Amino acid sequence: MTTQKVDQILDRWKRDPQYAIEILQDIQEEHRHLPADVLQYVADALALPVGRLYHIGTFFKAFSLKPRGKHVLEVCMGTACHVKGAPRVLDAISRELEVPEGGTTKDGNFTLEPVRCLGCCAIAPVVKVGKDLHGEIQAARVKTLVKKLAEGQP
Amino acid sequence: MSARAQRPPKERRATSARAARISARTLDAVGRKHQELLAGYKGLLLVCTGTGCVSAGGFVIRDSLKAMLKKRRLDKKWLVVQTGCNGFCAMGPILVVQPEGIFYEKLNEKSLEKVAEEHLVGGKPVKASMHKDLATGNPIAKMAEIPFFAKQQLIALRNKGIVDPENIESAIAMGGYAALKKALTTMKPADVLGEVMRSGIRGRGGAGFPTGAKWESCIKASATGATGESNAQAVRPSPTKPVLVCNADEGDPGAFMDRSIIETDPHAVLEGMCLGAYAIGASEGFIYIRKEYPLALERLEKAMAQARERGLLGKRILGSDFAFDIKIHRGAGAFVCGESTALMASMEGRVGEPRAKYVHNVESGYMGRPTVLNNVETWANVPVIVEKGGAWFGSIGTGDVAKSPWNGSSGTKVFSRVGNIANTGLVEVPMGIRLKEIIFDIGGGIPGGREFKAVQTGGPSGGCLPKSMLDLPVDFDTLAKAGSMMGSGGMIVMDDRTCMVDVAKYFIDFLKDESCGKCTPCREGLIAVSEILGAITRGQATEALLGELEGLCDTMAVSSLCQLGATAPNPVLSTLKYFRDEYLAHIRERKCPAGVCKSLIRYEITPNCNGCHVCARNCPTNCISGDKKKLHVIDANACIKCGICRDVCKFDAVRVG
Amino acid sequence: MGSATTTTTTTTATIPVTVDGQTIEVKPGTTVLEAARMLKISIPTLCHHSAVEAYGACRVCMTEIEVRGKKRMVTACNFPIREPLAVFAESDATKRQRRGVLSMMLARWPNVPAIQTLAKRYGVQNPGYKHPLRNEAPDACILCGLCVKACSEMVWEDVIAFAGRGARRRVAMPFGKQSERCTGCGTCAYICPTGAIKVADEKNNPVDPARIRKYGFRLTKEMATLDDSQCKMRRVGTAHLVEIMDAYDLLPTHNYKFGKHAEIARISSPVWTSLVRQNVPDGCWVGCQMSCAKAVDDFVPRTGPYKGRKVLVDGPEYETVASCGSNIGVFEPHDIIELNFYCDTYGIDTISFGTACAFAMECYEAGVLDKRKTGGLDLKFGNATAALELLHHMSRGEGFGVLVGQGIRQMKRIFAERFGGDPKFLHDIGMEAKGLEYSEYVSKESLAQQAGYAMAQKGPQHDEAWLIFMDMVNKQLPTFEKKAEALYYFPMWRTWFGLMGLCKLPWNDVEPEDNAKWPEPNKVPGHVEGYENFLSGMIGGDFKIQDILKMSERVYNFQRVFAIRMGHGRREDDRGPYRAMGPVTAEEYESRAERYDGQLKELVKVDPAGKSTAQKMALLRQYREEQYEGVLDAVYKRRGWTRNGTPTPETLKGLGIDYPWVVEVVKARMAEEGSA
Amino acid sequence: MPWRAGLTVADVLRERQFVFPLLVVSIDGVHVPRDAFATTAVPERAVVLVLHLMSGG
Repeated sequence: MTTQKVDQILDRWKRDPQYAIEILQDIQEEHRHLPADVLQYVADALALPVGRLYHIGTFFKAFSLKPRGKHVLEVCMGTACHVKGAPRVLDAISRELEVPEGGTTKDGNFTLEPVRCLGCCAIAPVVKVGKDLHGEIQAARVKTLVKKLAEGQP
Repeated sequence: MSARAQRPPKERRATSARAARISARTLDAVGRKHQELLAGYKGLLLVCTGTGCVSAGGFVIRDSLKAMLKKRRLDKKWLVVQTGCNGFCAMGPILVVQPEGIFYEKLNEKSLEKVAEEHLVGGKPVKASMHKDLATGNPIAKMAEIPFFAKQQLIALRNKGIVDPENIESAIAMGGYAALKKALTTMKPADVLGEVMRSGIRGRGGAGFPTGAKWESCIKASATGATGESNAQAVRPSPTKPVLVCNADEGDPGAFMDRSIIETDPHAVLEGMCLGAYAIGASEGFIYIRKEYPLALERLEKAMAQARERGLLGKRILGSDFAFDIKIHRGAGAFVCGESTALMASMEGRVGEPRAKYVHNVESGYMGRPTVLNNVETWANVPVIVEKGGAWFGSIGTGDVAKSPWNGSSGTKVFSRVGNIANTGLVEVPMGIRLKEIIFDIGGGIPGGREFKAVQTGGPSGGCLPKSMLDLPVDFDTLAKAGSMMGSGGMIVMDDRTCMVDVAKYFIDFLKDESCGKCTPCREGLIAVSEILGAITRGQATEALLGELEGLCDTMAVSSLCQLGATAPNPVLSTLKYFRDEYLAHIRERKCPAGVCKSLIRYEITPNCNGCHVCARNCPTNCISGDKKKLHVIDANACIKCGICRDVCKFDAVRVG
Repeated sequence: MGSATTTTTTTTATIPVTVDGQTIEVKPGTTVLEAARMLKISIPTLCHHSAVEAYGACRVCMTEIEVRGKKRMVTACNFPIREPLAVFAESDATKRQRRGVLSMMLARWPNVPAIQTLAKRYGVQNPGYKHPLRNEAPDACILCGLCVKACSEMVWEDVIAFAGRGARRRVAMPFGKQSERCTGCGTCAYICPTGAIKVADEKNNPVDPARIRKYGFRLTKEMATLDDSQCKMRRVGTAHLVEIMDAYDLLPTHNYKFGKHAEIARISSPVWTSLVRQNVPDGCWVGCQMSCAKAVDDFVPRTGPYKGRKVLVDGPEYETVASCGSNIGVFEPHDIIELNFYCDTYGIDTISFGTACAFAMECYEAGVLDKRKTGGLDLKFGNATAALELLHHMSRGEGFGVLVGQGIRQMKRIFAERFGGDPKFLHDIGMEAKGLEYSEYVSKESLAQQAGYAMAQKGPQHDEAWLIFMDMVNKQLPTFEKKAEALYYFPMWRTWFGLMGLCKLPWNDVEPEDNAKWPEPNKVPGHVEGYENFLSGMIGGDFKIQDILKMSERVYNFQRVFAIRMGHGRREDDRGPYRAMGPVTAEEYESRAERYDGQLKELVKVDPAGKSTAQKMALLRQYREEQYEGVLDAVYKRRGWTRNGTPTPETLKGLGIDYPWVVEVVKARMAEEGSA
Repeated sequence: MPWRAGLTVADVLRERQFVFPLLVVSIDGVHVPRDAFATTAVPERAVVLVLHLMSGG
């Protein structure tokens, strides 16, 4: 990740240490993870100890220190989804993609991420990929969903 | 909204580059102008574009409806208005035709075409797309008559389904910022505080702390700050200048009230905060919003930009010398950041780790400054309280709050009811309404003819209430007495296919992952309780462990540093209290009555099976065998209990025992 | 009830607290734990340490309190007492919660002694469930956070940090890699209650690391907890001394004529505290807790090659504030920092420059110099611009700068030869000995310090002896023998720091809490013990102060023999100018006439009445110079040297350095001086 | 030094301008801890020893 890109992000937040978390979110979005050297660079730029950013990077769910897949397959584990069978959907997808919870497929395309309530409980259980939401997913229909995603049409 | 048949005036785009700033004098005129604009149409087509409906196709319906109108050259007669969440999420995508108030549900391209043709052109409402009464099945034309809406009383959600959240004039037309004008022109800060205190409103975030009392102690703390200078003249925010925070972190799973309020009527929140700032003497405010709410964030930013442009936020609000501006902080995925001090820590660029609240936020909060933190719904109520007066608000709900806010729960509460409930969605009902009315009268009861078993209120910090509690009037104190909590308003309805031990374990595991890990009781307590509940669900526990479980819960409840740990035991204690028999079934008979806990259940095919072989085809481990048209058999050892066979079987031939 | 002292500056009303029935008055903000400990009531803690801010994480200190009639449970370590309350440190509710917390910890860390002892005290049995993260190690990390806070609040380095959350919470170096900012200072290892952090010593493999770190950490804790109420080294460094020296009339002002100045407030320590960076670990090495090397950020010089540009200035130390400030009459902080900056940049010692410039300024004001001779520089006391110009000239080797650049010893010769200055006057006011300019203390009223300065082998630097307080204020060295003993012990002790490459500040710039109870607190025996253990821990053996003094004495005598071989090391080399011993000019005498007249009466036994200032000064001078000779004799005798300051062969033999080529030098000198 | 009622150790130090932080004080041979300077009264005709420890850059 070029430092020029990081500088752009830092300037957007006026290099204010109070927006450290927002800065890291933009970097995560840009680069799908938080590389160690970038964290060090940001720490120096904000005159913060790198240990604090490392703690932020390993604390919040938005961040990951290892690269995530091109598409993050978010399975909502909210209560409504849970009650309507989200755990079975998560297991089914994990079986389809042959990837453990939080893991990334070998081809780097998909990361399976159980996430907090996405707030559209009406169509529980919900799976979200990028901006697209797929509602009322049944464990049985996971195979077709994964095939559709793999072919790239939402 | 009066619909006068008139030739529609040419739709004037807002003045070119920058729309005019609004002053106290011109506010009403702007509202009237927009109303005249709307009145110029034969009617309005209100399309719900809340996240729920959007995920069901709301935007597609909006755009194709506009196309249909243009094709039929009706776009001058009917105005399509995109609104925030209408509340009846289960029925999305939703269209409400005004002024007649006709409610259409579950629209798709085909049914929309029919509505456009028969109703908009032909003038005859389409019965097929109307809402069907659950009991009789007859269509109900008018939205107001649908039970889901009938018993509601809207204050925080007053503009839901009416206002276009991305157009400030639409909000002003519905009375937006009128309360702010009233306050700035006719009331002193103390008057605004007085109204809020008289209203007896208690925090909608969950703990239910009286908002007026919180504001008052913050004003006192700022005045006696180190510099002692009264904060009115402070030009540069001095260290004791108070700060306002809106908590839109809404981490409770199954709760989306705050999201809907922001997506539906962002200006209600902004106006509420301006009023709070005026009362408390703050010039800086923050909104801390979850990263999982992109649409709400987008609409909030648009609303704030428009408010600043029109002089309703930032400097010289409504032309007065009152200045107040708001910045947004984005949450990064941490339930603990719903706790005030953890929220403020992450606003300061640090990890969301709570601190001891022996010195309250109103004295020293964000960056050590006196800080008032309130929930989205609380802020959204403030304009109505100022507009209609605290006494009016106090008259709604339970108890007599005139003497003290602790005597009852005034006003209304927004609940998001999800799970095994027919009418999933958002409702706003007066405090004191019975649980039964929310779930059955408004909620439409349990789908699929199944049996009500329990309802969970207050999110992970709340408890599960059984059937016997259905007559409970719902307010802060009654729920607390019953072992649950009002919480933010999430209500998860569960039917008989839900295992209460599994639900308790679900909440404990949720909190185990979300605990910040700083203090022993919460970090180690949650790990230990999760371990014990796990053993119970695997049928490997002894009754003695139940005693151990209660001891752990007590330590967590009393010794945890923050409310996350302190309230974590509620789901366990309430399920133990009301569903102890289910725990004992798991322990003594190694059985899961609801058929959920995998290691205690077996999947069997019953005689209903007609051999259609669908289950065998979908079984991921191919452990179902049987010839065409013959009774199929599941190999119990190979079966991983994924439940797919039961899902796909159309003849209910798979039994879980 | 204690009487509330209502003076505005001191404490406000105190608050009554009752702990288990005993009542005590405390300052607002005192924690429940502190109040309990004042009453000798023990409350268990695991994540609390006096050197760091209370964290309230382990919850072992849960205690029941009652405020305004309502009982509640709080953590004692960080609950601030702000209104009267009662504490029940041993109530059932308290014990129940502590048992609950300890049982949870015991489940995860069954063999950690710190937890076992507390668990036993509260009768906690092993829990019935198996903790998934059970760690049997006795030195497991119990996530108390003390190491993280120590690295942040004591060392100001913030290297080690928490990572993860919930069950994945752990203490780690960022990215799990050894950070280059960590120098293994061991503070985290030492504050850890379970010994989970090991310090790897592969670099210089000391014989007994634990022995060293025991004392190292004691100093770390003293600095963190006591420095703010003692010398404030962490806040302002050595510059804390400025107003103190002025108060004791010891601050060299206008070339040591006076010891104080009316405008002292403009350059006293609060000014420097506000100018230098705070909370930055600017010690000479990363990990030093004293962190006294302060620096001024973004300083903009107004003269010279860096004019108008932002620079970083290392300093100012006390010596610089005195030499480039009061001694040359400059009381403008900005100019003192600028002189500090350019001395550093040109590689000129700020003391030598300041004292030399002061000499030139006195010569200028006395008429020995004028604008023509100084190449246009109006070198009056207080003219900072002229001083800066002089410094720039010196660095470029131009004009008058070339003269001052050679130091006071050469200036005395040149000003006499070329500018007709009175050699005797110049010698009296030229603050140099052995060619080195005096460092910044006025030694007029301390005979021991006059000798400490003039006899120092490298020239008048106070790092061999700083005896002014003992001699002048405490009156602990009344006799020559006492002075001689001090001038034996302290120079030997302080030379040893140089030999070991150790900093002297940890010896006496912070004082252990119990120092006053030791005999001879001046020697800070608690810290001497620290150095003894440091040496023994590093190279083995069990060294004591006597061995250490012997080491220095051997080197000290070698230095003397070397000086002799170079043609120096004579008695006359160990004398300083009269300005270091008494008032040279009438102006000086009259500024402290009362003191000097008193000395004439009591010490010289002469009645000053009716005598002119010149007569009085002559009498005083004669007395002081005789006294000085007395000290020289006593010190030489104590050191086993001849009257002329030559180490005798017997002394060399006693020290085990009587190598032939050494004795040969000494014998030659003794023959020359014909002394016994 | 002239004695007066209510004279405390702190007063003595202030009047003698003993502002050095590292002081060891004893009254008639009895050690007075530093945090008690302001609250310890000096009896009449007492011998107050103020020992200055060495320190310095």
